[in-house]
Amino acid sequence: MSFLRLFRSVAIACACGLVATTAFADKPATIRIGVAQQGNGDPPTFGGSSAATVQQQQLLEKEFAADGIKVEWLFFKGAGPAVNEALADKSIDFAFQGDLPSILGRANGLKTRILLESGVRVGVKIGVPPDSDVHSIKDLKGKRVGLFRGTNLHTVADNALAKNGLEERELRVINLDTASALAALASKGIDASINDYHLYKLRDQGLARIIYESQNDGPQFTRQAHLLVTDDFEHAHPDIVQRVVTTFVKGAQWSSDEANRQALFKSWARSGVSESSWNAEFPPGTLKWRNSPLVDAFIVARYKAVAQDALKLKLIRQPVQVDGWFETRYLDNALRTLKLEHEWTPYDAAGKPLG
Amino acid sequence: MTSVVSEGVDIDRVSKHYATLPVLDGVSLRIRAGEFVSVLGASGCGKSTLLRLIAGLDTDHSGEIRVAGERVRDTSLQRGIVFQDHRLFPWLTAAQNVLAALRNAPLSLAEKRRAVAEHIALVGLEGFENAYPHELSGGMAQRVAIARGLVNRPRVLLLDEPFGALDAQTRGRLQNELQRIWQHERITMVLVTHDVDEAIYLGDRVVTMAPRPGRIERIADVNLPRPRERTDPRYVALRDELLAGFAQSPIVQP
Amino acid sequence: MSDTVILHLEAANNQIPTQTQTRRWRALGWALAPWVLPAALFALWWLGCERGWIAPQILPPPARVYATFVELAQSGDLLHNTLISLQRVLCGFVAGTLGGLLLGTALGLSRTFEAYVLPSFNAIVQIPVLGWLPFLLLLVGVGEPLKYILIAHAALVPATLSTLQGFRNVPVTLLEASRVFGYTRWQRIVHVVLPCAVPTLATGVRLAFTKAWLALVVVELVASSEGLGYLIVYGRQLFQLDLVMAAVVIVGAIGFAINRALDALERRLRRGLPSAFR
Amino acid sequence: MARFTQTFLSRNAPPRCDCEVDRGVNVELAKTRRLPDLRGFVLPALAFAIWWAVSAIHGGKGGLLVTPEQVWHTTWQQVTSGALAKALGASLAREASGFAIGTILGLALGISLGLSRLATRMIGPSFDTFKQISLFAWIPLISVWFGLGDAAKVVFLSLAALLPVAAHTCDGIHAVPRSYVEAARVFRYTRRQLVWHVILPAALPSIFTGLYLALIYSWLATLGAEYLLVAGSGIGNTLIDGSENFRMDLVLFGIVVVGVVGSLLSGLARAAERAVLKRRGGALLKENV
Repeated sequence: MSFLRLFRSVAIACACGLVATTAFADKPATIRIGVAQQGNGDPPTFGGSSAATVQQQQLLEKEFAADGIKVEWLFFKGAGPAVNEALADKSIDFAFQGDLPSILGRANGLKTRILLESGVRVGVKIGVPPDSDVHSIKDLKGKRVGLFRGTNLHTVADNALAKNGLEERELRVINLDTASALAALASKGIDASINDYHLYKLRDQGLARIIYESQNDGPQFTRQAHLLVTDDFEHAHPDIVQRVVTTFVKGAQWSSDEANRQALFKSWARSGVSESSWNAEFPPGTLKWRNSPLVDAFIVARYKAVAQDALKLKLIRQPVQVDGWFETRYLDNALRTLKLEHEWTPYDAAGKPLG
Repeated sequence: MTSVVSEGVDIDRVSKHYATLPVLDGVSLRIRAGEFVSVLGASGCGKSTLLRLIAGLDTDHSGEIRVAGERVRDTSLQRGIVFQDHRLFPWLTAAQNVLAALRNAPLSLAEKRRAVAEHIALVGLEGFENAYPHELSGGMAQRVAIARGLVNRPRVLLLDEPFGALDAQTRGRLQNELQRIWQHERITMVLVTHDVDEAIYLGDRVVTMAPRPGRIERIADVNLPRPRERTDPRYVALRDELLAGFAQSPIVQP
Repeated sequence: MSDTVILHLEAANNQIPTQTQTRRWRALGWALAPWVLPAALFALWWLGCERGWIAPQILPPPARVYATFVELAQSGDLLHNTLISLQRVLCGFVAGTLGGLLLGTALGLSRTFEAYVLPSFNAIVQIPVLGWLPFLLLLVGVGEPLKYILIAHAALVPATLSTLQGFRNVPVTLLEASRVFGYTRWQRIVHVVLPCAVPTLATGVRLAFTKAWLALVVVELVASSEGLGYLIVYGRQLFQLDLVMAAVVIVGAIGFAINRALDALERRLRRGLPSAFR
Repeated sequence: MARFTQTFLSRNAPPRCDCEVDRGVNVELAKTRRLPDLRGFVLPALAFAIWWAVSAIHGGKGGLLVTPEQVWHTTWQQVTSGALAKALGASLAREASGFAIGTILGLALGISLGLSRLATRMIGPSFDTFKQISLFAWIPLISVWFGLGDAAKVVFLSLAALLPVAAHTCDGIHAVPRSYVEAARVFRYTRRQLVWHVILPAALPSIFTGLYLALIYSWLATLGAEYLLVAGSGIGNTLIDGSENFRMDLVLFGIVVVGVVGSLLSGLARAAERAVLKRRGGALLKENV
C-alpha cells in the first residue's frame, strides 16, 4: 500500500505521546457493584440503606478476600439512569438501583434480575429556601422546581402532585441531578427541590426548609430500591451471586437491629449527612421496616404500580413485564442458611403486615 | 519531413487548443543538437505552451514532437526545464534542491553528491549551498534553478523566460553565465523570451511567433561570433528588423 | 486551484482517456459518490439491529428512531423545543455579535483602548465557555440568563476578533489615498474602512453563529429543562437512546442548515467585492 | 501588516474542507511580536483591587463573595494536598491520549481527503455534516457505548482532536501550489515520492495549524468530558465539585488553572511549530498567506 510507510512513521511519532489508556481487561474475578447515588466524602461512600452498611463494613470484600476476588464499588452522579448506561455497556455486574430507573432499563431491553430489596418505603422530600413563601405542595404551582427525572423520585413526586390536583406541566420543572439541585436551591436559583435525604445537609446549614415528606401520605407514596444482577453474570457465576446475597442479608440484619442504631448512623454520617438527620429520617423502631430485604406482595404491587405510572406518564412506550423479573431463590436460601426466615415481616399489597 | 533521425528536437505540425480557443496552429520546427534557439514573441503567442509540450508537462496536442528520435509522451530526465518563478522547494536548501532533481537519477549517492557540487560550482554558488530559497536573491535563486535543470545532464534544456523577473543588471550577468554554461555543456537549449535583445544575444537562431493562433512567423539566423557585440552594426540591423516585425501587423510567413 | 494537486497526481500515472460509454458510468458513479458512505453506514446500522448483532439498548433500530422522530414532531415537542433553542441561540447570538462588533470596532479604532483592553480580553478568551459554567451557575443560577450569557460569550469572541482583523486588514494604501482627498476621520471609517472590513466581518458573523450553536448544545446538556440539548439529556435519563439519536440528528440538521445559509450569505457578500479584499 | 492576536487561531471553527480553502480568516500566520505593553495590565490590576476592596469590606462570610486570601488559601491547599496534581494529571493524561489518537486518525483522514479526489467526494460531505454537530451531543451515545470511565473520555477527546487535524491537513494539501508538483514531475517523481517529498512538506505549516488547534480543542473537550461523563477525577470535576459544594473559591481556582494550562498548551504548540518550521524556510508561510 503506497501510504504504508507514510502512516507508519506518523503513527510512531504520535504513539510516543500516547499514554496507556486505562481499558484494562475485566478480570472475571472482579465483582463490580454500581450504586445509583453520588459518592460523597473521601473515600466516597453513601448512606440510608443496608447497602451502605455492607459497603462501609466491607462485608463483601472480607467474604471474597480468600478467593482473591476484588470487589469494586462504582458511584454514579447520574444516579439510576447512569447505572442503566453502565449496565448496557456491561461495565458493572450488580447494581443498587431505584424502581423507576430499572423499569426504564427493562423497558428498553436491559436483561437483569432483581435479587432483593436494599431500601424500601423511602419517602420523597421537598425542600425550599428558608425564607420562601411556599409552605405546601399546592404552593408549587408555577414555581421553578428541581426534579431529577428518571430516578425513583420522579413517579412518587408525580403521584404526590396528582394527590394535590397538580400536574408536572403546571410547574416549571428544571431537570437537575442531586448535587446541582442542592447548589441551585442554596443559591435560590430554583424555588423548590424534590430531593432525598441530601436535603438534610442544607437544612443543617440553615439553607433549606423541608415542607413535605411523602411517606406521611402512606406507603403508596414511597419509593423502593433493590439489588439487581445482570443475566450474564448470574448465569456465569450463580455461586458468587448466592454468596453476595447471603452477605447482604447479614448486613441488612445488622442494619435492622435497633440496638445498632447509633453505630449505624455514625457509620452513615461518613457520607456527609449528620447523625441527627439520620435520626429524623429513621424514627425509632422503623429500621426493620425500612431495611427489609423481602420481596413481598407489597413490593411486587409497588413495582407494578410504578410500571403503570411510567406508561401513563409516557416515560416508557410499551408496558413492562414485572412478573418473572424477581429472582428470590437466592434470598430464600440466604434466609434459610442464616435462620432469618422470620426476621422481617412481609406486607400485603396495601402495605399491611401479613401473619 | 524526412524521417532522418536527428539528435535535436523535431516539432512537426503541432497544434493545440483549450476548448475552442486555438493556442498553437501547425507549428513545425527542427532544432539541431547542441543548437541554442531563442523563441521570441509577445505574450499569448503560445511560446510557453510550446515549451511545456516539448517538456512533456502537457501532452494534449496534435502533431508530433520528437527529441533524439524519441516521441515525447511525458516528462523526462533528458529534458530539463527552468521556469520564470524558480520553483525551488522552500523547505530544502540550495544544495538539497539540486539533489532533489537527482532523486530518480541512475547514480550512486557519491556520484549524486559530486554532480551537485559540480553544478553548484558551474553556476557560481559556492558558499551558498546551505542557504534556503527565501534567503537567496532572485538572481541567485535562478542560478540554483539552472543548476537543478542541468544536474541530470539532460539532452535539452528548456528555459521559460528564466530572467523575466530579474533586474536589468542581474539579467545581463546571468545571460553571459548561461552562454558560458551552454558553450561548456554543449547541449541543446531552447530559450523562450519576450526580450528581442536577449533572443539575439543568446540564440543561434531566433524564432519569432505571432499570437492568435500561435504560429511561427519567421526564423532568423544570427550568424555572429560569440560573445555578441551589441554595438555590431549587423546585430543592430537584425534587432531593428525584428522590432519592426513586431510593430507591423503580423505577416503570415509560408 | 484546489483540484490541481490531485489532477497532476492522476496525470503522473498517465491514465489512458476512457471511451464515452465508461465515461458516462464514471459520471454517474461520481454523482452518487457522496451518498455511498452514509448509505453504507445506514445499511450497517439497519442490518446490525435486524440481525441482532447489537442489542437494542445499545443501538436502537432506525425504524424506531424514525418513529420517535415522527412522534416528537406530531406531539409538538419538536417544535416547542426547537423554538426555545432557536430563541435562546438567536438572543445570545445577536447580543454576542453586536457586542463583538462594538468591542472590535472600539479596539480597531483606538490603539490606546486596544492596549488596555486586548490583553484582558485575551486572558478571558483562554477560558472556554465550559470553564465559565460553574462560575455562572453560582452567580446566576440555572435559569435562562445563564444560557443567554454563555451563548453571547461564545458569539462575542469570534465577532470581536474578526471585527478587529477587519479593521487591521484595510490596506494602508487606501487609507493614504483617502487622506489625500481630505477625508475626515469619520469619512475614512465609513467610506474606506467599513467596506474593506465587510468580508471579514461576514466570516466573523458566520463563525459567531457556529460557536453560539455549539455553546447552546453544551449549555442545554448541562443545565436546562427545555430545548433540543435538553431532549438529548432527557432521552439519556429515560434510557431511550432512540430519542437521543433523534435529537442528535435534529441538532445536526438545524446546525448544518443554518450554517449553509450563512455560508451562502457570506459568499454573496464576498462576491460583490473585488478579490483583493477577500 | 495585520497585527492581531494569535488567540484568534484557537477560537475559530476549522475551515470547511470542501476543497475551497478559506483564505480570508484562518491562514493568517504572520506573527508580529508586540512590544511588552504594560498598559495591558492596568485593567486586571484594577479589577483585582476592586475585588479585594469589596471582599475585604463584607466578604469572607461564605456565600458568593470570596476574598482573594480564601482563593489563595484554596490554591495553596489544593497544591500542597496533591489534589491539583492528581486532578491535573488525570486530565492531562486523558488529553494526551485523546490528542495522540485524534491526531493519528486526523492525519490519516486528512491525507486521504487531500490526495484522493474520490475520498474527497465520498467522505467530504459526510465529514462536513459531522463537523456541524456539536461533539457534546454525542456524549450520551459515547457514554453508553464506552461506559463512563476514561475510555469514553478518551474517545470524546480524540474526536475533538481529529476534526481540526483532518480539516487543516486536507486544506494544506489542496493549497499546495501547482508549480511545485510540476517541478517534481519534471524530475520524474513517482506518486509516492511526490506525496512524501513535495506535497506533505509543502502542507506541513497548515498541518501544524491543525495540530495546534487539536491541542486546544482537546483541552476544551477534556473539560466537557469531565462535566458530562462524571467519573474519576479531573480539573473539570474539581470545577463542578466547587460549583456544587457551593465553594466559589474552588471554582475561581479551577478557572485560573484552566486558563493557565490553556495558554501554556498553546504556547507549547506554537514553540514546537516555530522550531520545526523556522529553519526550513519561512518563505512558504508568507507566500502561502
